[in-house]
Amino acid sequence: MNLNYTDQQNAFREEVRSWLAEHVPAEPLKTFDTEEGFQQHREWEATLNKGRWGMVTWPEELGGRACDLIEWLIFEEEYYRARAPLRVNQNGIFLLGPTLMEYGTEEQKARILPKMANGEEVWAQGWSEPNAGSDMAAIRSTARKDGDKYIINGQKTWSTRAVWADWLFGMFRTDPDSERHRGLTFILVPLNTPGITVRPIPQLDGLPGFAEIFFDNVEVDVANRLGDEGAGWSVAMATAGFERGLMLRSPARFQETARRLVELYKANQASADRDPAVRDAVMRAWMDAESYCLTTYETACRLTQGGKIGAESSTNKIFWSELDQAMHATAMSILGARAELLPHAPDAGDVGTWLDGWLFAQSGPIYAGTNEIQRNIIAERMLGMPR
Amino acid sequence: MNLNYTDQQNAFREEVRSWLAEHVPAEPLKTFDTEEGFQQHREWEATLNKGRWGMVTWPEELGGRACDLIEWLIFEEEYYRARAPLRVNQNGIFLLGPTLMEYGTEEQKARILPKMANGEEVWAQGWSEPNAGSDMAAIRSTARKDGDKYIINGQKTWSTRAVWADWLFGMFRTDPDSERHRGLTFILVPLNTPGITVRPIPQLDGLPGFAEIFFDNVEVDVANRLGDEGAGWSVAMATAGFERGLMLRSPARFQETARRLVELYKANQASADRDPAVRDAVMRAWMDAESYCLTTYETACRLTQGGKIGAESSTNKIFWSELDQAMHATAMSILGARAELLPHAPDAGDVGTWLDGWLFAQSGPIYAGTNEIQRNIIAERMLGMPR
Amino acid sequence: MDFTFSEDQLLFRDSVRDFLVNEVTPERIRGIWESDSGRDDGLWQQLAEMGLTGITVPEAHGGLGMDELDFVLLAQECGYVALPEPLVNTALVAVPVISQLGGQAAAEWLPKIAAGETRVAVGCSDNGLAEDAAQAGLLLWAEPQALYLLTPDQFSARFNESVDPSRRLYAIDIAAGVLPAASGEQAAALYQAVLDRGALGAAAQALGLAQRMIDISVQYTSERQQFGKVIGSFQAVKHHMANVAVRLEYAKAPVTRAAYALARGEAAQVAVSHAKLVACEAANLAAKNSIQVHGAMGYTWEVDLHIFMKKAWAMAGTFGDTGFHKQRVAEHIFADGVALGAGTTF
Amino acid sequence: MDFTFSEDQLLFRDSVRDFLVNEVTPERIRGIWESDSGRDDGLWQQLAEMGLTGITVPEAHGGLGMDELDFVLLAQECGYVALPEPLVNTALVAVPVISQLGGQAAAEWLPKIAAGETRVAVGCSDNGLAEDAAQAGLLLWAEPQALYLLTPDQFSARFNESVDPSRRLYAIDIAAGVLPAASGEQAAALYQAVLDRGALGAAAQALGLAQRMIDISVQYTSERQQFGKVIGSFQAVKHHMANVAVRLEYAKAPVTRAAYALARGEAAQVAVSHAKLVACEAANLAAKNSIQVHGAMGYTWEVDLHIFMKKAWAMAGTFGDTGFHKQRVAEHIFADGVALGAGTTF
Repeated sequence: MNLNYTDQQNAFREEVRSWLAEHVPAEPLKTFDTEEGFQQHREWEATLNKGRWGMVTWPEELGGRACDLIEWLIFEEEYYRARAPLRVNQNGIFLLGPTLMEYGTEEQKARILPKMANGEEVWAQGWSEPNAGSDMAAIRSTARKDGDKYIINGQKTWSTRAVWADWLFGMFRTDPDSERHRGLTFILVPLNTPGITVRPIPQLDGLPGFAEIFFDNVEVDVANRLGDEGAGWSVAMATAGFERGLMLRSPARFQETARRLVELYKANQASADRDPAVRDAVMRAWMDAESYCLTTYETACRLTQGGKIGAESSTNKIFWSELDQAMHATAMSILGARAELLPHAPDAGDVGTWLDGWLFAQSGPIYAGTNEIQRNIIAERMLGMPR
Repeated sequence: MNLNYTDQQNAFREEVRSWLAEHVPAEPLKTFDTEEGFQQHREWEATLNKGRWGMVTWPEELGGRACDLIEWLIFEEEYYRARAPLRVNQNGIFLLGPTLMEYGTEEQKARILPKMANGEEVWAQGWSEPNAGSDMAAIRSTARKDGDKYIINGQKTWSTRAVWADWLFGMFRTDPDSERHRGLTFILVPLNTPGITVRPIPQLDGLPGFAEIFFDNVEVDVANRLGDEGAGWSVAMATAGFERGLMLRSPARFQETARRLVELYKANQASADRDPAVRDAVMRAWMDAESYCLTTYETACRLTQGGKIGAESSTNKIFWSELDQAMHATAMSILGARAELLPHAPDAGDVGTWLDGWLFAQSGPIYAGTNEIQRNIIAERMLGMPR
Repeated sequence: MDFTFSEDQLLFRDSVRDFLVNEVTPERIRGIWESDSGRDDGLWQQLAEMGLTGITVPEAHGGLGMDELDFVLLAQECGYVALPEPLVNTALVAVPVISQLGGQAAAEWLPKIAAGETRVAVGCSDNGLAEDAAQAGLLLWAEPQALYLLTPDQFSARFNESVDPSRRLYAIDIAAGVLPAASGEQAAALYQAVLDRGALGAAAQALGLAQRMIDISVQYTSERQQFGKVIGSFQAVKHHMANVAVRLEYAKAPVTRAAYALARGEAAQVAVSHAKLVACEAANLAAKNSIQVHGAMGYTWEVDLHIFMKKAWAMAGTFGDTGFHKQRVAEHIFADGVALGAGTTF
Repeated sequence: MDFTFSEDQLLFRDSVRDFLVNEVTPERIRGIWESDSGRDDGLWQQLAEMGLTGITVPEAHGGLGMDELDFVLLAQECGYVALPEPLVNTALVAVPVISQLGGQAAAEWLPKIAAGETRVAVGCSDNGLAEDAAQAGLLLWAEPQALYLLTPDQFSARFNESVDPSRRLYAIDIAAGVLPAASGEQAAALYQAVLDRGALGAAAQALGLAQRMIDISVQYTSERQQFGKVIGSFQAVKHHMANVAVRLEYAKAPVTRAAYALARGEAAQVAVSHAKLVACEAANLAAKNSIQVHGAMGYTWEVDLHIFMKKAWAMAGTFGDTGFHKQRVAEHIFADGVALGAGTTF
């Protein structure tokens, strides 16, 4: 065990830090749940890609730096420290990207990954359907094979980024007689294909973070299938594993929130201390963010040495999503009467973006498999309790 | 609405207070989980009964005072304020007593209630069986009718007070072919009957608060049946209703614990405040105890006016048992390194009886139907959620 | 000792509930959100016609002459429908405070309020901003040392957007030369009254909001299927709702008791703070658990949940935030010589 | 950056675990409880034969010369079996402190400890009482300004009963004229070392205790039937256990990190306090949820649960209670100019 960074790791950190200092926009971008903000974030992806900082864990030939997990953690730390923009293409980068590298053909990788990397093609995800939710096995949208085409019909919902995205990846039922998780196929769909209708769904902040997507005899080349026909479930499970796993929520994000929470508390200490629960919650926030960082490093080190991620990774999402909710609830409590004000309200004072964060934090325990489902998984697969 | 006591109620309070001031033993009695303490408590019951304070809600002809619920609450407040002894015969007073009055024959009432009132006969309960627990419908002990006798075989467990008690009430399967909650009969059993073996079960504090009871061809007069043969389930449900409901946990107990917690906090404030969660927990304790008192008075007033206790009474047990646990956990936290010391340890200092209370508080969320079962009941019967 | 509402009070509550549930539907609230004024004059007139705007106005001034205790059940119903109109602040804060001021102010304004001619708004410097200031014919603005009754020409208002689109919040600037209606000790007492009464109104609304979120969630989870089962049949979903029900059940009596103390002119500060803390906590738990059992659906404007959730969040901070009320409780229970424990509640 | 234990460390851990689980059974612990001394000399000899009593004793003094990081995994295993013998205090506190004292003390005592000839006990004035003082051949007693190494003739011990019958606690009176082994600044530093090391030991044991309570509860609920089903199949029961698993999973790395800091001589106070707080919280949650899923059975001496639960409760208060460690965390994170946030952990 050695908890010091190597010289090489320190040098890497310096390189990231100075590039970001030079390139991170001085003005925060608009949210990518608006059209203008979406465009700004797309441009930022191109900037990142030009500096080869878009996908640091990707192989060099794909524009990445072949970073290992520790370097990735360092990159993330610097990225959050620098308050660099959120990644509009996270569906592509963190979910589809790794899946493509495992299941895609060479042709698919060559065609898709570079445009994903430079922000030219932003990806939406098409998992959920009405009345399916977290239950992917209940998917009913169909893809009927007709020569070298699939004819897609049905509906997807809760598709993040889909309002302005270019492509969608999702699962469709190719065997009409199949049930549950059999007979599903993983297909990539250009969102400008005739027959597709995208309807925005306003989320808690009123902006269209999600969309419903309707498919009416949409024709897609068979070449856009990822993995074998009928093997969609196992491809998707790998993707969902990436989603729940290490790659989606780097500790840096929560450590920065904890740091800002400490600052908010100190700036409002006299009024905050009237409620003794606040100080305790701030301390817990820091400790839990620190625990999350330490545990993630431990896992990353184990993985880089060839270890496997086990069932205990299901604890990950519960831990960070509850931490995120608790931190933002504490901030709301500190802000008191001001907590309800939108950031741009003229008398909002020091409320910052805590309200946005609070709204967003509500989704943490829900998406990518509700925390209730995660708890079932922990009990059954990690602890071995009876089904 | 009028939240002032009547002159009559104030006078009643004064009467209780002065009698208790005169009669409550100066030295705390030993715990009734020891033989000596059991005897002391039995004598205290006799003293209470002599003053007609043993069963204040019972009719006057049975040695009570026909108090309504408000007077009962006042009595309890004074009883806890005076730190009078715990009631060793609470199984009889609060559970069997009301059930007898509803289901017993005149002969049964005349034979049983006076001796219950004066402490001559202390009652144990015989609900649970091995592998049944809270699931009374899984009872397997049998009572076979033979002339004017029942021949009882089987085993009961978690029988509170049974180690030194005189009688037991419980349910037995009189129809051997019956299943679940059909074919059960409520029978009263003298514990000195041949064929009965009582085996103490040490509880968390090491003392025998519970016992297992083995029945080997135990002969009991049919006259000891309460209610009809095969109707045990509905009789028991009424008893369990008393247990969960208003009568078992008067607010006074929790308000006194909250008061002692405030005192403990103030006496140790400097060290307690190093953990800001403590002060918050103390405040919550006081507020929740106050909420419990207010809500209980509201319910009591509604009931005395002929209202019915509804499904919302299932919230009662969760509320007080979690409050009790939280208050004692807070006390343990304030006591720090001293918290683990038994009260009689020579250097225990001001630890008082918090540890005993903490151990006892562990049972609150478990007994009389676990809090998980209560939550199911609330969801299904009070909120109408699907089974 | 009688801790029950009268039959009359309960019947009136039922009729107001019926009215509100029928008239103030989520659809109508969405319409109000999209309107320029953010208020619905027709609705205000309907409330006036039922006597609600003047419910606490003395009969001599054209009102029903009822008190805080009569109104507290109705305030819960206002919460249940997330009523955007400032009825609770009117009945619980503005009218009693103007009545206390008495004289010319009472004679002039109370009849207009009772008749629904004037919408009155309440602001309090502890809140920072005043709700409905630009939509009202009269603004009652309370500061620790000055109480103002302001007509629209006497102040300017700057709109501040709340997470709850039902809440129209304004920073106000009082025109030069406008004199307070009360100052000094009288104003200090009225400022406390505004805070306590506003807090009670927020607490009562929080109870209604919590109940509505339970009802919405129970209905949603009783219909919605997942993994081949109605999700309301999952124990985790049931327990989320049961936990809210427990906290809500024990928050009701404290709110009633606080209303009683205010109505009887008894010392009410600790009772109000206790009530607001437990009621807002119940409502916030209701919000948290309701969105969780709604799944992704709860995160959208598609379902009605957020109408109630956002108001619940706002109630926690208005008319004294958690810290303010906890401090008042602490000052009471940690004071030397205070009587706590069994038998000290009433 | 390598946050993993070596193969050797893990293999050693596995072999110690096998030994402890086989030898220190609940039955043996119940036997120890009923013995007069409350300790088991045979067991201490077995530990010595495995090299464990001397694991952190320098090789020159007959030990294995390993460090805190080598031992921290074993301390968790000691918690897993609720080992009554003072192995953790010996290896993590007594031996390193005596080594730091060096000279005659080290030369005299370390070989005896390594050989299992002398059982050493550790006391700290912050705890008030000293565990095992009457069962030990040597008592290390730490006060803020004085550190004592006491032989049985140099102090008297008064027994104080703990809720955990495995813990034999004593108030001690040092005989007149006994001189401290260190005083002044040296003693102050060693006092801090005793607290930090003792706290790390408590934290590591708490992890093991939490894991054991999970294991016991999973097994119990997988066998026990109610309402016609195995109770472990109820979602509420599963979620109780999952909640413990989550907190435990994230308490492990902080404990490792604290051990690393101590082993490397880095500033360890904040790391130790963080580790103790989260580990003891996980263990206390494990106790609470385990007794709940055991139902009435958990409330008795019949099942093994209480052996581990009671020790978990005791761990929370020993070597710095929650307030002590929270205060140290607060002093760190609320200090002016401290570097917090992303990239500040290592």
